[in-house]
Amino acid sequence: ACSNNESKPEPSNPNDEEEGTAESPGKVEINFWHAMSGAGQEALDSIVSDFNSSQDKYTVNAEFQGSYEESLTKLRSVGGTKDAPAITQVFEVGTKFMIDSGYIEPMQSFIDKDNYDLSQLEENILNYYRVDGKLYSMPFNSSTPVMIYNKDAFKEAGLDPEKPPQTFNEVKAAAEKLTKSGEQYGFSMLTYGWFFEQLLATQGGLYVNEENGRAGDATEAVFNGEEGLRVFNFLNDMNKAGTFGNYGTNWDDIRAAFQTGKVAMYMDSSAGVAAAVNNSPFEVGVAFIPYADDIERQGVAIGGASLWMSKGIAEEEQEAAWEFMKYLTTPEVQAKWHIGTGYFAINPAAYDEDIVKAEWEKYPQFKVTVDQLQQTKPSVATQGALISVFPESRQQIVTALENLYQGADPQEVLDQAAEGSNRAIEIANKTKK
Amino acid sequence: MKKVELLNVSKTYDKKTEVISNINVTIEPGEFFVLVGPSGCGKSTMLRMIAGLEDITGGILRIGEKEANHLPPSKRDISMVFQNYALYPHLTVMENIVFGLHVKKIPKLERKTRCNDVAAMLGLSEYLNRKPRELSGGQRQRVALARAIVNEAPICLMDEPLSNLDAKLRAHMRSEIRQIQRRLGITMIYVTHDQVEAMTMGDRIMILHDGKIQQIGKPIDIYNHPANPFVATFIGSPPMNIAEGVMNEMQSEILIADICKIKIPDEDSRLLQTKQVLVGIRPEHIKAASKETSHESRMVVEAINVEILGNETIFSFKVGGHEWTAKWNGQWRLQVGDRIPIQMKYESICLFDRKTNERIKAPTDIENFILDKEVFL
Amino acid sequence: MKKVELLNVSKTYDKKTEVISNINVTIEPGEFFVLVGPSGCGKSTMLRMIAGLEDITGGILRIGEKEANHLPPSKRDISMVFQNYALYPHLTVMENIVFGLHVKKIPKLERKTRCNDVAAMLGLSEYLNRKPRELSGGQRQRVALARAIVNEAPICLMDEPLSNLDAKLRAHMRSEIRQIQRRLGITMIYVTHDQVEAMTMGDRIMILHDGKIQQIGKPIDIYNHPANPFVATFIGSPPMNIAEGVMNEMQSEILIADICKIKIPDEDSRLLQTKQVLVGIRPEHIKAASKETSHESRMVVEAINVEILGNETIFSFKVGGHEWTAKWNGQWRLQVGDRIPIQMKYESICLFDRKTNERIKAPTDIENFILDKEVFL
Amino acid sequence: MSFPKKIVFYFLLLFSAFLLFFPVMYAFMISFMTGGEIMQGKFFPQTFTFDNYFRVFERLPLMKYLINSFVVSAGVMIGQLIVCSMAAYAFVFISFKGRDFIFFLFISTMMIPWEATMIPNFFTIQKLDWTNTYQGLTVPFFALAFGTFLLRQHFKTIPKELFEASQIAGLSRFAFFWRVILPVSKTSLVTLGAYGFLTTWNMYLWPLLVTNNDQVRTVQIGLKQLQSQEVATEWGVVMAGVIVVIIPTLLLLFIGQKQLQKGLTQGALK
Amino acid sequence: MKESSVSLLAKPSIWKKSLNARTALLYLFPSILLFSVFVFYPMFRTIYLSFFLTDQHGSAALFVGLENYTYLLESQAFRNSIKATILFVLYTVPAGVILALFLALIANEKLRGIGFFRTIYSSTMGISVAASSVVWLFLFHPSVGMFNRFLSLMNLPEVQWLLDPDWALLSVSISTIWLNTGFSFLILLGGLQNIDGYLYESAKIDGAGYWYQLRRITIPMLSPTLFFIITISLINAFQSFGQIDILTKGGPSQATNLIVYSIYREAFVNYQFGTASAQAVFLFLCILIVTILQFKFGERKVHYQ
Ligand SMILES: Nc1ncnc2c1ncn2[C@@H]1O[C@H](COP(=O)(O)OP(=O)(O)OP(=O)(O)O)[C@@H](O)[C@H]1O
Ligand SMILES: Nc1ncnc2c1ncn2[C@@H]1O[C@H](COP(=O)(O)OP(=O)(O)OP(=O)(O)O)[C@@H](O)[C@H]1O
Ligand SMILES: [Mg+2]
Ligand SMILES: [Mg+2]
Repeated sequence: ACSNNESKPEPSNPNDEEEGTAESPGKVEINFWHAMSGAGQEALDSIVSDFNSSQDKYTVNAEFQGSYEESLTKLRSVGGTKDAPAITQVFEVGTKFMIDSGYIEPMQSFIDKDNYDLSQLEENILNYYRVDGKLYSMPFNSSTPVMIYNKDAFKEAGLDPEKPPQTFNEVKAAAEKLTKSGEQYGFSMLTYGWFFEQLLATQGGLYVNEENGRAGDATEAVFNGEEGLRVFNFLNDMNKAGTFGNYGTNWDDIRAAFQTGKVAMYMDSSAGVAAAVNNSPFEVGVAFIPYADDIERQGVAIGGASLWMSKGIAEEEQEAAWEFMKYLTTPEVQAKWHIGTGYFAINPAAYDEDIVKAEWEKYPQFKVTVDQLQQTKPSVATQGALISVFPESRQQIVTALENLYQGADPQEVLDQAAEGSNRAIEIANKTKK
Repeated sequence: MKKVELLNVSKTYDKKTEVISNINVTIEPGEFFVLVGPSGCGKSTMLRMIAGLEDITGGILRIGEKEANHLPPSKRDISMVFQNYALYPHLTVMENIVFGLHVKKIPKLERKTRCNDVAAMLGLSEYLNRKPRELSGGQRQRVALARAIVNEAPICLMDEPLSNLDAKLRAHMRSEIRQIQRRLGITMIYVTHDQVEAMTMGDRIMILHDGKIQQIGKPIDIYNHPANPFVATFIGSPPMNIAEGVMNEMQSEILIADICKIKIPDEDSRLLQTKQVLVGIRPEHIKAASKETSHESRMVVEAINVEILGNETIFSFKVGGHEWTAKWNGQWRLQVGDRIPIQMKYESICLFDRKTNERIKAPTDIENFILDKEVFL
Repeated sequence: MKKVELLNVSKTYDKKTEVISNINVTIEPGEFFVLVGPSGCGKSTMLRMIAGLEDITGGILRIGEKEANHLPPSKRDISMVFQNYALYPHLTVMENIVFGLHVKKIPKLERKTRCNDVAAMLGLSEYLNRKPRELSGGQRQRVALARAIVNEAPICLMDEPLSNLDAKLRAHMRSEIRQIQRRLGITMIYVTHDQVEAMTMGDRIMILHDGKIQQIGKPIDIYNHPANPFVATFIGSPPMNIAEGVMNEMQSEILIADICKIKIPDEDSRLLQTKQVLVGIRPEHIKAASKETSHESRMVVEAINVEILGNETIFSFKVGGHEWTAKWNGQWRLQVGDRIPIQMKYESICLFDRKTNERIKAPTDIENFILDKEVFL
Repeated sequence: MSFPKKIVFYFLLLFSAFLLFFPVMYAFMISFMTGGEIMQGKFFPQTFTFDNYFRVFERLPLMKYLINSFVVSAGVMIGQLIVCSMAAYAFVFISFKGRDFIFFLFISTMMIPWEATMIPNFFTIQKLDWTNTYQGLTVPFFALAFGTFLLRQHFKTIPKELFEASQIAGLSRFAFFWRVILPVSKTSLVTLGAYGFLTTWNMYLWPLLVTNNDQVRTVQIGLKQLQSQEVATEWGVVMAGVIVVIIPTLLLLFIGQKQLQKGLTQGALK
Repeated sequence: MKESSVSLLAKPSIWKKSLNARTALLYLFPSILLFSVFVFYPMFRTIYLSFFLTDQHGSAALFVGLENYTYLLESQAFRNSIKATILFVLYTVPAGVILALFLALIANEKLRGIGFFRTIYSSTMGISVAASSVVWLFLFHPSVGMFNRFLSLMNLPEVQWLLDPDWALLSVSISTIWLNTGFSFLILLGGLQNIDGYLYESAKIDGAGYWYQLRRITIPMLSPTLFFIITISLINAFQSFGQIDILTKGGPSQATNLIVYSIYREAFVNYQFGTASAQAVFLFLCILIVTILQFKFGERKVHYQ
């Protein structure tokens, strides 16, 4: 299907040129494909327009391409050609695919060329996108999971709102207390593979073999080992005890449940903290995600997406893209981004910006999310897994969770998920050129 | 067999104009009553009021001895044949025929026998399992008839049931319907706009025009004594010829369209009181002038169209502004443009008052034959 | 004005059965030629072959002097009126009329005058801006006619143009079409299944049955000398009565359906060679028996249906297995069940060979009147 | 109809209308609410503010999307009308060998799931270099089996004498098609047009695939852009978007109701 | 002379025949071209791909013969998809048609203001899948959704509309039925109005009541329209996608993972064109078979005038 990628070397599509005519002729124009909708798009658009007006050499066109999956589908068809956008935003699970795709120019080459100081960026975020010591893409919208809880409910249940539960057992116990039959569940978690990965990582558990896929192409899923089982047991116990509320796969549903007092504790993305605080008619607390009792907390892997630079486009376009990415990492921009969306600032210096300080004043909860990230112990587990068929594997986890909630055996569903992932991995490896 | 009575019945759809006004008529039990009139005169409306498919907006309808204004259709003891048959296209002939019986919860066995009887009577036995669309027009018509008959309702209403058939089948069905009605002795109210049907089928006919009754009576009486020019031209084919006439009191004669004079006999001189008249004469009463014809009553006309029909010849000519036709028996070798001497007898003409449209005089020399008198037995 | 010639023309749709076979006929310039026959006999097919709407699968068609088998319809110098008028529903009357002229790129001014002329001629001037759906059936028919006339094509084809009209309008249109054809002098080929139309309109008529020519000739000749029983019963209304007859050589008489004998005069004794015959007699030739009628040729029948039409009376009775009708002038007060004495004269009957269906004898006492002889001028 | 029967019918009518229109009414109400009100699950907003509408138009070039949607929908509509009517014309008025087979082939395309053909089609569009163009958004939908079927059914009801009459008048095939068939089939064309317009207006995945920027994007993508994945969605704004998006189609439907109904039934019956 | 006529006959007839075909082709050309490029070519490509495993770029990489199909037939997930699809069809088609029929019946009465109701009933035709699904998403919302609020108002237990695998398919079906009502309603209403009023008058004289007329006249007379709408609904139901994508994304527990959605996910998310294509071919065959069966058995009961 990619034979068409070598299509005619015509200049990129006519509309870009049209747009370009509005600008002064010397400007380099690049396209930036993203998947940010809603508030994210708003913040992104304003950053891009700031960049465009901050200098007069480059113009960036931020273009929405649908969900992450949809935009990746499109990228696959133009990747490596002149038609490819200079910058593409790809979700974290697409990392392996992008590295292998041959469409992209690793970030590292520009960093080396430009002597860019990477140390100013958050190490734990960079780790995810760094493979064999090479940074492949520029982190952009990064988030980690956190546990958000209802302080009022805690008080009501006789729990200390300032001391949220930390381990699986503590959460279970708290959930027990917080549950009011028919009105309020103690705990909930979005049925989403990412949270499972995180609960795995914080125990130091691996997702796939070959060092979580970072030492070579993974050949087998290992998430169905003891760490994984602990997570599933944890969820299963609460579900059986009736203290777990299932609100499905939709971010908005689980948030609404929390905000309307149907759930007292739930796992959310750090990017959702602000909205949770804003929209809830009660006091909201934020805590680290729980970990298994007998094990040391390892911390979290990041989620979200990063920006990739295309190969095979004009050099000055790559140049422009690099400039834009550098601009993105400046503390001011990151501060703005952090406030606008709730995603992390990849440049920790941003947290010292005034606007951030003011925001943190308003939402002290933000600090917890940053702390959690910064306290993370770097390891292959917390770096996150690299597999090319991640989306499919996540889907397997979702199904496993859903079946679990319907009363299936934890080990069984976990094994099924592993099996499904294995097949996908196998096919991917078989067909890899 | 029931009587149907309309007392001062009228109908308006839009509460402004009356489509039917002040109809008073009694249809006797067992009578074949034909409602005839031009298109749009209100025939269907009247029939549908009797059936209960339209509200009666004024007057009283009696069926049997009961007032029926507000009875639902199914309680009126009627059956109806619609102009387009209204057969259920998805049911077989048999199912169509017994549809009403089914509704009335008549036992299956009886349904079956009654259906078979009626089908046999109408020659439909072979087609009982066909769908209407597999039948010819005439057969469909008979199914519609069968459906009406099988109900054994004492009153049967038919709305132009033959208008979709070709001439030959029509002639055949005319006599068939008549025979069935006689055999069953039902009261029949039959709507048509075809005067031939009206003439040949009705015991009595009622001529409707613009929602008003023009005349009610036996077909022959209406033919012979039309109440007004409308009836005169509506009944009879080719229609009666009409022209304006003026009475000349001095010479006691009628001047027809300034070209022809007809002497009025003394005994009829009272007719001379009306000056402005309409003169009518039926085409078959316009005869060829013979040597014996007196000069005055003779007239020479120019044929503008000739139709030789094998057993009769029809030609037309102008009288005043009107096109008149004459019908002669036999084959006449006439050509368009031929000048033809004709004669009109005073006895054959019909006179109407031009103002009131009332008849002043009917033709008197009707060729009215009684078998016993004419024919040797 | 052009001649149309068919040489051995035949047509098959499915390459197996011939719908039309071996038609040979020459239609003269300016002639009004009527094609008549029962439904499905191939009339439309033949007309459509002449128009070029169907392929001719055998034989040659000449229009004027040219062979026209493969000319496209628009090159044949014809105009055509379709059974259902085929008016363009989205165009006004005027646009419909000039549609063909428009295609032929005739200048606008001329289009307009020609349209107005034709519209005036057909009484359509008031309706020029209406759409066809706003017209009555008769008016639509005239628009179709106008559309054909305005082209001034020398040949005009019409396929049952009147079959959708009611009786009155039909009679009127019959004479109108005839008059227009005469005035314009065009060659007209006219298809109908109505024998009255055929009789009254055609200069010559051709009777078609099962795709074969039954007879071609002047209407009156065909009426008087039908070539076979089919023609005899098809032309004339009510149709000729037919029954099986047997010749009795000994007594030189014909025995009709075992109930009636008719003496054959000596001069016609040669007819006795055929034994099995069909006897036909037209309803109007069945007369009431009078005192003078000889006993043998008298017959008493029982009326099974009576229709009094005002100026004539039609009654039917059984002869052998056949239902016969008789038509008498005037109003006869007959009742169903009356026993009526009738007579049939040898001169009125028509004989056909039962095997070959050929005519052996035509009626001789046709009521054939010539104006000059009968009428005093 | 008797009075009690009337009451029953009106009750049924009102009740059904309420149920059926409830979702739309609900969306309408939400579009005037603030985030808090929505989360409390109210039905009537406290005050009718147009904030959400302002925000929708502020956030997205919604006018541009609407215009694009209009151009694309109208384009598909016109394209379908031309292509389908020509095909239907050939199926009805020209007899040729293999006609039924080709017709069957056309009909069979109704059964092919669009999702199954989307990716190869996307590549085709790319090869043609039609991404980000109106033709890429419209041309693939010009041929429509349903439309051909609908028009064919209607053309079949046109008396063939019209065709013959025009042949005698000397009209060419195309002139007959253009000057007689199309004007005569107005209701069916309106129906098909409305159908094509509405379905195109409602497309999402395809316009997303073949466009990369706002230049020719349609309004349904805008709707998607209002919802976010990880970050909280502002429902009031989304519903305002929904209302803005459905209003033009609803208007079109209300105006063309009668015609549509007439045309659709003609197609439905053999 | 005969010879000449024969030769004259033979030559042009061939010429004329080919002329017809050529003209027809001219008119059909746009359709044929577009169908070939945008339907048949991709369809064949789909069939072709269904015999391969595809690489991460979606091109055929490894010929596996029928393996994709055998895998599918053995796969629990796909069997589940088939089940879900069949259930979905069973939920939506009969209920949707009956609802539309009911609406058409009550909207066919001659009452004042009926035009208003007709407009309302047909309105869902003008609402896009994307827009309406968003609204339904909100209606089904487990905590703030109208449905659950209504249930708790009535003191009934709340329902996890889209989260409970037992309910999810039903919920999606409800919104689908709503979505399709407008179109079905319009067509059925048209069908009803085409029934000759005389039939009802005749039945009235026979004394048939409302229900009897409905059963013995209306439904049989409406059968061609019903047949049409059932066929279209079936095809549509098999191809429903947008509402699934927005409402449930195939979950929970694959309960709403209809074949079309499964195709989409295989192709767009997992980039397994091979299996996606195999599923597409399978779906095509399903629709084809159902349609043929429908024509074969359904049409017998249909009465055409
Ligand atoms: N439902 C109706 N609403 C309003 N006017 C009507 C209605 N039905 C009939 N009319 C009008 O009432 C008059 C009489 O109509 P009716 O159908 O009784 O005529 P008719 O004598 O049966 O004619 P035809 O021979 O053409 O059937 C006509 O002028 C007609 O326009
Ligand atoms: N297109 C056709 N294909 C096959 N057979 C046909 C076709 N058209 C007509 N026929 C057959 O040819 C025969 C003659 O048909 P035609 O239409 O010429 O009859 P007709 O004399 O015009 O009858 P009518 O008076 O009913 O119009 C009929 O048996 C008919 O079934
Ligand atoms: Mg009437
Ligand atoms: Mg014919």
